[in-house]
Amino acid sequence: MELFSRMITLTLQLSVPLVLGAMCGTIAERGGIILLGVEGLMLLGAFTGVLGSHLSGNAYVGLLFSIVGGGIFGYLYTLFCLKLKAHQSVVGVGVNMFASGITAVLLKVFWNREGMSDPVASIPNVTVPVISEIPVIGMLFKDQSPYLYLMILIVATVWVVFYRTKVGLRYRAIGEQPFAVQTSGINVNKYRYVAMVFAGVVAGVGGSFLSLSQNNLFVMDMTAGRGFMGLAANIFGGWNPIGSFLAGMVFAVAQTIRFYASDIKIPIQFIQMMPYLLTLFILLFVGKKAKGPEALGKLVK
Amino acid sequence: MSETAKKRSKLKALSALGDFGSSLLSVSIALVLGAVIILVIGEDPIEAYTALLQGALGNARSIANTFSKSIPLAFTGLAVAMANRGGMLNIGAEGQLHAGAMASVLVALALPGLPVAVLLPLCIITGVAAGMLVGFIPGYFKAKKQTSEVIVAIMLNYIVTLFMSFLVNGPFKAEGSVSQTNAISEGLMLTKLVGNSQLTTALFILLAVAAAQYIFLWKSAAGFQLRAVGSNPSASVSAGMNAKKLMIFAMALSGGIASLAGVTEVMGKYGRYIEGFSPSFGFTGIAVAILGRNHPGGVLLTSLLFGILDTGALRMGRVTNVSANIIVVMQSLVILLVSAPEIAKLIRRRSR
Amino acid sequence: MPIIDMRQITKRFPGVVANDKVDFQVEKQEIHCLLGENGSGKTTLMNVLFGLYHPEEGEIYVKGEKVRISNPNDAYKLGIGMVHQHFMLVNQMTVLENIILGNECGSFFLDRKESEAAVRDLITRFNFKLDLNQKIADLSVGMKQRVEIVKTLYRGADIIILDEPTAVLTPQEVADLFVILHQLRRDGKTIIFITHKLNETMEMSDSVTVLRKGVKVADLKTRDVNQNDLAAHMVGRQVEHIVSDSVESYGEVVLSIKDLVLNDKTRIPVNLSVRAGEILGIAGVEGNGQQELEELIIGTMPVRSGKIEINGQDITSKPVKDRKDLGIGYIPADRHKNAILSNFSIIENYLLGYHKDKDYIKNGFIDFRKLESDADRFVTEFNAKVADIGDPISSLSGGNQQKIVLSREVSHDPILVIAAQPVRGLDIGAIEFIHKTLLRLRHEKKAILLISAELSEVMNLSDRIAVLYEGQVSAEFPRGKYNQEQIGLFMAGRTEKEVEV
Amino acid sequence: GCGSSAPTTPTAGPTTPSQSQTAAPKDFKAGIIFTEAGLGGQSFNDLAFEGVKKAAADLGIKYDYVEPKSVSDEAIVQEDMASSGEYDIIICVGAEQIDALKMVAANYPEQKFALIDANLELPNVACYTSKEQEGSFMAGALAALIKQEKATDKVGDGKTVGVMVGVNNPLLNRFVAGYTAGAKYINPELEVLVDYVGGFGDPTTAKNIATTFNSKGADVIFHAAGASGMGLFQAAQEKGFVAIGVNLNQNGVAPDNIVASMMKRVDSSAYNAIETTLNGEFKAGLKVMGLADEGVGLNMEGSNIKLPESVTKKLDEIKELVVSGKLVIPAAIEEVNPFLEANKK
Ligand SMILES: Nc1ncnc2c1ncn2[C@@H]1O[C@H](COP(=O)(O)OP(=O)(O)OP(=O)(O)O)[C@@H](O)[C@H]1O
Ligand SMILES: Nc1ncnc2c1ncn2[C@@H]1O[C@H](COP(=O)(O)OP(=O)(O)OP(=O)(O)O)[C@@H](O)[C@H]1O
Ligand SMILES: [Mg+2]
Ligand SMILES: [Mg+2]
Repeated sequence: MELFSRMITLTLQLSVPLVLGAMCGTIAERGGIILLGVEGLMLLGAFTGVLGSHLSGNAYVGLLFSIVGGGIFGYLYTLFCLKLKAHQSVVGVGVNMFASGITAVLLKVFWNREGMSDPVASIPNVTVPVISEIPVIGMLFKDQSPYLYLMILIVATVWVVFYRTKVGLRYRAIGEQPFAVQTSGINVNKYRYVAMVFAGVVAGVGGSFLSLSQNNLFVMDMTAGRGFMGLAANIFGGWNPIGSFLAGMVFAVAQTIRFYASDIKIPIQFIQMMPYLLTLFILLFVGKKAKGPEALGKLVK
Repeated sequence: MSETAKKRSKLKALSALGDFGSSLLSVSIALVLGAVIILVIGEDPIEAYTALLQGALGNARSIANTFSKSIPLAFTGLAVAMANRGGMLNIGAEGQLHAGAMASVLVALALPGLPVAVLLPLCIITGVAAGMLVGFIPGYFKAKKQTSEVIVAIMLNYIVTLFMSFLVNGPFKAEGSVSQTNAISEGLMLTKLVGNSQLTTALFILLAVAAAQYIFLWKSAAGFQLRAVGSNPSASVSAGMNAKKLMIFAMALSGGIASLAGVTEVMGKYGRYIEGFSPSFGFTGIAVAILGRNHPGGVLLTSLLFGILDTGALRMGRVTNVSANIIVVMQSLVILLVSAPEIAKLIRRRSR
Repeated sequence: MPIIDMRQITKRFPGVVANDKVDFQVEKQEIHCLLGENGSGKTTLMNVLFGLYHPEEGEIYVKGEKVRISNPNDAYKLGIGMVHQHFMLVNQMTVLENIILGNECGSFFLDRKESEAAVRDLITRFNFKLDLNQKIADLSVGMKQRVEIVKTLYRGADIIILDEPTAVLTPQEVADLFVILHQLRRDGKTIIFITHKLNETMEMSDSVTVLRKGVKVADLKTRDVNQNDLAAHMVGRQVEHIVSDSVESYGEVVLSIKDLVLNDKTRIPVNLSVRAGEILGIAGVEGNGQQELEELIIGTMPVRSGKIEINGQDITSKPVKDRKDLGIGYIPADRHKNAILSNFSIIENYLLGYHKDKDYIKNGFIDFRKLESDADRFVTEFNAKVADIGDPISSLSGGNQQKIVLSREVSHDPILVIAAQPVRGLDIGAIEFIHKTLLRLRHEKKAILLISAELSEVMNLSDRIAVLYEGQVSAEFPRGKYNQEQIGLFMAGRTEKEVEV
Repeated sequence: GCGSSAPTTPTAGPTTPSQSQTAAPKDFKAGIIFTEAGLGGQSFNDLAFEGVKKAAADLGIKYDYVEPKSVSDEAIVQEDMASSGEYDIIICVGAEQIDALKMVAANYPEQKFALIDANLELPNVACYTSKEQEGSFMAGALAALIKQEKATDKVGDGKTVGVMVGVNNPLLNRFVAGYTAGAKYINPELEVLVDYVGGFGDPTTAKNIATTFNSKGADVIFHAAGASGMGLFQAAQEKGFVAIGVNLNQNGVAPDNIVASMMKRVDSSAYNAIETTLNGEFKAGLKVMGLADEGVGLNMEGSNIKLPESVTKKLDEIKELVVSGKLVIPAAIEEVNPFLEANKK
């Protein structure tokens, strides 16, 4: 039971960056923008978060920085995709590379250090008093990162906005048939910009979870592929907020198993492979249609 | 008839030239932005760029090295372009090139007795076969299960590199503290073209593959089918093509070409498989392919540009305090700006 | 005072003057046809009115006031709505969602109930039969068009522009549409109707404006003219009316379909055969198995039950290419989706379907010399307006694209030609040409399966007619046995017995 | 500043006669080529760089450095530096440079090279390697002793300790082998958990490994995972267990939880290479930096965990055994069990 509860806790922690990465992809791609740059956006978020915490001495200001920074980078990303009509997949590759390089350069500028920042104030885990004592569900409220709740809030918000609001309806339509939406008199690009700013914010939060909640510093390339996994989770989840959430959870469970399986006497590489193998097997046996939004990558005037 | 054909090719050449011009403009902007960053960190951009050019093109050896550095990127670029033409995004070139590299080295190590004339082609063929196998999988999933080839390939990248890590730290580990296989015999390695440089006959393999790819895509029946399926699968099926087979074929072919990036690196430069020898050739290949307009000629040019930046960066890093990371930033700016054709237009409009 | 008054509109595209000083007036509460051949500038003019294009010259007055329409929103504010030639609908969403898109009820949250009530109000008022919760992807073309019309009404349009609305409709659907349009006019709406079909213009319009090559050539009251006048204005010459002559002898059976199931639900078997030198017309409202028939014969859909033979050879489980190699020429109903590689050159499009033939492929490589000379010849023979056969086929108008497809499919000496909706969306000239070609092929003793939703086309060209209804043949008869009304009844599912009584 | 303050403190190796540098020629220039992994994350590249920087400060020499992007770049840079003739010494870091250096050093017999962390027998190459296993053995012994002696209330009764390294490679497995051997040498019943982070820049995974280890009962955990190790320290602070740092004195990062750091004095190797060349005492051949030479070893300075004398005394005894050669520490995981068999008490 004790072990089980620890595994749950670990799974929840592992899920945060994956789910947020996936949500970032879902938000962008449902509006028709191909987002291979989740990894880079998250890394930039991780950096701006630490920078904010460093400059202010307050970790929550750091979080705010990652939110604002994420939004700005999301905007710039869209500027390339829409205004400058860059090939969207290439923008992704470029942004990932840019993020990796620029954060390293700035480490030198702000901390005069190579490869990692100084430790900064971080956001502590929380335990909700009474509720955490309840058996089973209590685990969800015991020693958890506040980001977990932020993540759930984001998933819920995206779902509500997508499926319960006017802008959500329009936005989903944009991803399928932007010309139809445009002839309804809606400024398609404006919606895309706004959505991408939010996608950037979500990526930023996902990044600062790594640097401010899980850790208390920035390390070069510290996202370590989580953005790509998030992107995969988004596709796996069918470009849908709930699907992305569940897919992120599945990946997180696979990773949890990886941590607990490390004493099994098989070469570590095979254990590290497990999350990826598991995903492949699920795809093979469950089968998942690769049908994304119809207008993915399509621009309007 | 031949008159119109001539006119046609002239027009094509002109528009290609225009494309090239805009790309150059974008590269210049990236360099200007890079110069600003260099200034900000308190270095002299002119000195830095001089070093960059000298390092990349200063003498025969550096030119040779520049070519040699562009070769793996050209291979992955060609690979991604091949898949793109077939309507597939091959994000798995990284895994494919690792598989190819390992396979060729293992064959070389397993059959040391064979004469080079037999063994070398055998190594290359095995490497290509391994790459094709890894490329085949996402193609197969896509054709049979309609799973996104992107997600399968991302997973495969991790799986393949981890598996190679297992091989190189387990059964095929060499003595010493580096994760690498034993060295293959020196005679087996690709011949150097310019002394003391890293340029080998891999260049000829590349040129042959690029030419073959061009001829295949635009002159052969199979290439036509591949492009047709990539551009309009349902029309292709109605015309009697086997779209699924062609999708798998495109990915396998792409994997085979990507593997050559790995094969020529290990057979040409290292003489063994070294863990982590590829600095993301596979991912950069996506940019190379698209910036090269999925055309072999464009891919070769783009990869050469990347080769210049990569090689020049080494000297720039040495003689100035411009760190490797700033070079990464500059390269990413080149990718971003070259991918955005509108930038050139915007600037021309402004300057008018 | 005209409700719409466009004066001296000029709109240029690189190399073309799409509208050249066009004057265009529409009176309130009339149905006004905008007539013209392909490329004559009809869509361009209406896009100007709807705010999608901005003219280089000219003024627009709406309800007497000079206006500037810079985007569709402006147009809607003036009460102008437009149904585009290519539907602007989101396939993955429901009818309701598509209608309200951009004008939803609710402040921030979507008030589905209220939106639904508003739309329901509208559709009952105009008597539209629409299931609001169906997905667009599951609707027939006619239904989709209805959704488009409701969309404009929902936005408060009282001037509704329809761009070639009948091009893709079945006769029944066309009739239904006309009922709706008349009803709308009665309700005070003004309708602008773009078409190049003369009979429709005659049947339902009050006045007509004719464009030719970007210039307005006539403003007419419908009651004062006849079809021939209109055709002459439109094309600038008199137009032939093509009707098949009768043939005494047919050859052997070329295509034979035995107990083939088209509809997996009803599972009623279909038997058909086409002889050499014969045109078998398949009439019927679209969606009654035409698509399946087409695909089952060509092989892009697997046969579940039944048998298909060509010249006595069983092809039921042969792959597409093997079937085509037996000599099938195939003109699919959806040419963009199934017959064309749009960003490929015209030359390369001639290779599509012949990508393994010895004529063009030598040792696995394309014989461009042969291909280009054939392409050149076909383009000339079929009178396609092509600047350079190396240009992408997408640079051609639809009519010329169809000529390329047709020439490709019939020039390799096929024994059977399947022509599905071969003239859909084309103008008079092109239709003339394609119909003549089909008749020529018949004289050359080809077997022809003509699938068309255009009843007049089937009646004019076919030697025998089979009517499809819900995946089965509701009647099969020689040409001339029944008149248009009777065939209409078969299309609605009546049997021959019922109709003869 | 914690980890960062450390690099400024290391006194360059024991071989520093500080008088000889007064007449340093102004134009003495060193070139340093790092591994493809580059700077950052307190790796041996960073350590070597510290040595060079210190030499520049102490001896007034100039230096250029290059971070190659791939292994094949290393050969290009070596060749480029050697052919320029500008450098009095070219320092190559990492065993992955051996293949390239074999060629380049042979082609430029006049050029002096230093190779750090690997051995190459050429007349113009001075090589420096470290016995990481010896230092790690001390770390393992320390872990076992802390538990045995209950040296701090941060450890419990369990019989588990842990070690994580960046990736699974022969070099890092020396740390694993040494640590495991050290812990079991003291207490054969201890279970040593081992895991590989999968990279040197992923503190998050390292932290998850640490908490997982801790949930399995491990309460002294050692790392050799570069910047990933920061995740271990974070976990140690949150969960309240004991960690051991690596390479340089990391104790200041979390003084309440880091009991010691296993020092690896690559900096003094680099310093030594420059200094000897400057003094005209360049000597080709291999210098192995083990416990005996203070090339590796434990550093407890700056930790708030005060070890009882019982522990420190025992550590000194063990160190003596290793230095004297009585204990030969295994450098590979396969050799650990034979070692333990042979040294059963
Ligand atoms: N966006 C555009 N860019 C360039 N040329 C255009 C564009 N749209 C139309 N044209 C040109 O303008 C002319 C008029 O085209 P338009 O689409 O208005 O004709 P139409 O009468 O609607 O024809 P159709 O019956 O084919 O719909 C044509 O010659 C066409 O080539
Ligand atoms: N964006 C564009 N740029 C250039 N030319 C265009 C553009 N859009 C349409 N055209 C031209 O407009 C003409 C008509 O195009 P459209 O798509 O309306 O044809 P269509 O209605 O399908 O053809 P048809 O009426 O002949 O059946 C074509 O000649 C095409 O070249
Ligand atoms: Mg048209
Ligand atoms: Mg039109």
